[in-house]
Amino acid sequence: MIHLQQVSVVYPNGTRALSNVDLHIERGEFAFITGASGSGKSTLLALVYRDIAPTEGKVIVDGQDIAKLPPRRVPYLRRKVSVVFQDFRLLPDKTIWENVGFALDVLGASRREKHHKVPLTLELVGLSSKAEDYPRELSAGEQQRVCIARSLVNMPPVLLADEPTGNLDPDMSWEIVQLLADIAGQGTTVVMATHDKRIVDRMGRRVVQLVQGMMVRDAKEGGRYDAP
Amino acid sequence: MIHLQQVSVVYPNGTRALSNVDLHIERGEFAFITGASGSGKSTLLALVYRDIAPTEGKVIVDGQDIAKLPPRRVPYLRRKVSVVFQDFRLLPDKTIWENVGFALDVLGASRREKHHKVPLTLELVGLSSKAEDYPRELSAGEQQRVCIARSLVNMPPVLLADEPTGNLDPDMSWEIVQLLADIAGQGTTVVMATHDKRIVDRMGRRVVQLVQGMMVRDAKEGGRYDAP
Amino acid sequence: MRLNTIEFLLQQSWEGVVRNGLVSLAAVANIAVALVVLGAIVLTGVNLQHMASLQAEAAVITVDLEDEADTAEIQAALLGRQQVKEAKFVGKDESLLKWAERIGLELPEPDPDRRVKLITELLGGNPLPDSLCVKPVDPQDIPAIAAEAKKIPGVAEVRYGEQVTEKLLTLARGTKISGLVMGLIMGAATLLIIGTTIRLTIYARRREIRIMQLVGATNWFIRIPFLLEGVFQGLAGALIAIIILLPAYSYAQGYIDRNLEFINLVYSTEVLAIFAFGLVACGLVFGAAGSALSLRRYLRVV
Amino acid sequence: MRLNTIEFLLQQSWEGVVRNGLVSLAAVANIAVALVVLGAIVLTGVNLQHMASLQAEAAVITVDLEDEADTAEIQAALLGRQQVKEAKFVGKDESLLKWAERIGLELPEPDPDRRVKLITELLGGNPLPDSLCVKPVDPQDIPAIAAEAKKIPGVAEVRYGEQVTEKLLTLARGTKISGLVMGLIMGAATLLIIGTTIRLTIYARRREIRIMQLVGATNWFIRIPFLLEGVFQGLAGALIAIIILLPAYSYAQGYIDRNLEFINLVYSTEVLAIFAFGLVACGLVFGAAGSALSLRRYLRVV
Ligand SMILES: Nc1ncnc2c1ncn2[C@@H]1O[C@H](COP(=O)(O)OP(=O)(O)OP(=O)(O)O)[C@@H](O)[C@H]1O
Ligand SMILES: Nc1ncnc2c1ncn2[C@@H]1O[C@H](COP(=O)(O)OP(=O)(O)OP(=O)(O)O)[C@@H](O)[C@H]1O
Ligand SMILES: [Mg+2]
Ligand SMILES: [Mg+2]
Repeated sequence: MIHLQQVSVVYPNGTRALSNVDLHIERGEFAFITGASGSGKSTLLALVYRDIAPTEGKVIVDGQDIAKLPPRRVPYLRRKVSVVFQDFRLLPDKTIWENVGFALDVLGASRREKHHKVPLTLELVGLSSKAEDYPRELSAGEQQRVCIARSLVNMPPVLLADEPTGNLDPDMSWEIVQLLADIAGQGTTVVMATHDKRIVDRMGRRVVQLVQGMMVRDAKEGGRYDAP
Repeated sequence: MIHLQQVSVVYPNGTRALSNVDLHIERGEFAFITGASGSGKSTLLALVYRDIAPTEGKVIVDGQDIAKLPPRRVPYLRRKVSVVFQDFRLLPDKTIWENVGFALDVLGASRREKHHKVPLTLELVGLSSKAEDYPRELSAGEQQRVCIARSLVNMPPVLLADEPTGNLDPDMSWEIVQLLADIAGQGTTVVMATHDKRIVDRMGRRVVQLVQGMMVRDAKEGGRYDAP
Repeated sequence: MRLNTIEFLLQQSWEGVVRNGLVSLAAVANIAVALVVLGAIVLTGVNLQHMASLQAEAAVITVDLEDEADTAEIQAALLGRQQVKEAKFVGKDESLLKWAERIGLELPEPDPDRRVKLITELLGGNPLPDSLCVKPVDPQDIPAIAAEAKKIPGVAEVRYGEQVTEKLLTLARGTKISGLVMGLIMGAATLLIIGTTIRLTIYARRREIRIMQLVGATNWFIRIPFLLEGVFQGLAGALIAIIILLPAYSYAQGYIDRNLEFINLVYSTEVLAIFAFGLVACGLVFGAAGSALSLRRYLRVV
Repeated sequence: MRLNTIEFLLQQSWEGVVRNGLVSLAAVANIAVALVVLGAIVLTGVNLQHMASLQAEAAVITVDLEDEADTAEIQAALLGRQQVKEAKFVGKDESLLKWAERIGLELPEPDPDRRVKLITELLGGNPLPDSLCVKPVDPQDIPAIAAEAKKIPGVAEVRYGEQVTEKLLTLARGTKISGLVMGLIMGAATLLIIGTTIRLTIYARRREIRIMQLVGATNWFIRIPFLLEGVFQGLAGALIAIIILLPAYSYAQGYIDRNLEFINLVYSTEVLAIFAFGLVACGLVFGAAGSALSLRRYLRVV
């Protein structure tokens, strides 16, 4: 589903964020990306939803080389690839309900479809009572869960989660990760960047580790946060 | 240093974020605030730097009842109370260097003082190489450390840290918490809201736990994340 | 586009106007002021032009004939030119009568023929020549016609109040040109102001636009609410401009009519309807074009 | 305030102008356009006023005397009124000569006295009366003086070209009033536009302002860069307006001087200097006031 071939990223200011990364993630797989702060996890995910283009190498998502994707095709890629952003990125002038619904609006979903799916998804992340509030009226952890709900609601083939539990307590974090694992079980490809050692160790799934933009480890099954 | 007496907070939209909280933190103390997502940790800290006023009760900081502080005195309170924000809040049009220096600018610090203190503090959080970059060019964890540097640079009597390690890897998190503990040892009062069970347990300091806005536990010494 | 999408976009635009009251106010005020100024310039220009042409239309060329000239031939020669609309013969006696009237000579004689006789006696003869009163098709051509007329044999002198006519023509031309220039400058300034204002509103909402892009909204999906918002604002600005200009103009027209009859303002329902329609059209174009141009720049980077 | 702080704030303001090029452009363009329009209105008003008063100044009242009237006494009576500046005696012969000249009566006689005699013979007597040519201190008083003069014994008739004089006075008054009204409206609109534009720039930077407040910056510390930015922008707008208006006016003045001598534009370095100074002052006030008003609203909540 996601194939990075010899990918390097150098930002305009000269920072080398990724170096020669080769990564292949199959449909329905669940993979963790770990690495210290600034090691390139968010950059790697940004390549997949085409927020940045690789300086070198190929990025192939769902069989398509997206480095060469013309700008007007990018929105259609992004409808297949949902993202839980590290900094949430909710629309401040829309309620929680509308924020989650927006992911359906861009698909041209009907009012009925929205009224069916949005409450269901809010229920999943435990925010039914906050549906009519605005993002600024929520705690950080609640905002993070809204972002998770938005990325789930349109049942995307690919789900990227960038530190989705950074503002959640351990119990809630575990629930959310279970949720993501469930979705992966239903055929969605899930890639999650995280610092949460406990979760990674407990899940025992594939772990890709980055150090200063280089892929230093790819533990396929029963992966642990620290190299053994 | 910080005294909350029977404090309740009800937000304009009717959400009851804190109920009858009584909390007393002495000068130079280091305390953790724990609790599930939405339990009122950020609200409690916001009372201390007067971002919100209590609906009921008294908030006394450095001997001053700040619920009655006139608006034009608020900036002077905030110079005594530095905050590491959960969402960083860096000035987007200023470089990292300028962002950290800004905490000194508001005090009317001299150019020389800034040129002495800013690099030193950036060194402390491991960001010397990013001094001339803008916030948008940094990873989330790097931005979080800039916010930590900004709160340290003016050596405040009170330091509030709201989930300061949410975007940091375990090693970096531990370093930062050590740093905060050092500062507490030098007489600064440090209050840190966190979800990081490992850090809380390893530090064994005072732990205040909130559940739905109520203070359910205040473990003075050798506190653990979960109630025993 | 699906019906759901259209419904959603319309709702978005309307919410944009309501939620961003401040921003909308700025844009609407800008457009209204610009259109008031533009409209005032147009009205002033139209009226000056109208007055100048009224005056110029009354302008004639007087061609004095020699005593033994062949009137019919000269008349034919003049009418042969395309620029000449009319060349009426005015006898010397008729001219004399008019002259006497103009200077206020009071004679107790009502019969024209006998009046002529009396004046002729009084002055010891009629000093005036026969003449042709020539009207041009376009007042602009007066000097050219006069120059040509002078060359025709049998023409003694050609007069046409050079001073006044030429001044009026210059004034009319000047008004047309400067009105056009002012109008163009103001139009450009309006577009600039509206463009920057809308760009500013987009700048103020840059984070939201980026978020929408990241969630998979196409540029058109993001653009349309802004465009419609611009159109709404343009419309509102135009309506305000009309509400200010039309009553003000009608008041000015009444005031001038009562106090300064020699000034003659254009005031027909038809003209004012066209004018109001023009304002609305300008507002729409300005609003839409301003948004469109600003959006282009801001949405280029996906 | 400490020197460090002042240095920092000045630097901030300048950076604000440079970094927010777009925002600044909008504000500067707004101010420039508003000042150009305002300036054009003021210039037009001043000139119309000037022309009207020039014309009105030439206005005189002709007081016709009865044959046996005591000229000196009537003259004294008129000059006794404060509104009267001059009352010159004009004999009936002088009037006759002027009349003959006006109607273009051609006489082969150069000597004035003998010309008078000839005309008198021609007309069978001089029908004109002796008269006084009265000049008012203020043309506005003409109707009042005329009414008073009529009551003096020995005065046969009072004439003052009611039509033209009153029209000119009305025009002058109308210009003054409508110029003032237009100026006020434009001034208010300008303040509104600048205010909303600056409010928009502050709105666009609301997060930054909030962050500064959270880090302990006083409201003045935050305000001053915005205020100075407004002042810079006002200054820039005024300079642009001057660069557009003065050459345009000078060109128009030259053009009109060459082509339409009967129009007389005000054109002295002194007046233009005052005008330019006024524009700069307006720009400064607009920029500073616009920022100040907008900041008040946005910084109220700490
Ligand atoms: N500005 C606001 N207006 C209304 N309700 C608010 C506002 N801010 C927070 N709340 C609500 O108050 C409660 C406490 O929020 P707070 O931000 O203090 O939680 P928290 O403990 O910091 O959570 P987290 O760990 O997710 O950051 C939550 O239910 C939240 O939805
Ligand atoms: N827009 C950008 N321009 C320039 N440099 C950037 C940009 N974004 C990130 N970087 C740099 O690239 C490197 C990798 O950043 P990235 O955001 O991918 O790290 P990360 O692994 O997500 O870190 P974190 O755990 O802190 O979120 C960092 O050194 C960062 O400073
Ligand atoms: Mg990251
Ligand atoms: Mg919080």
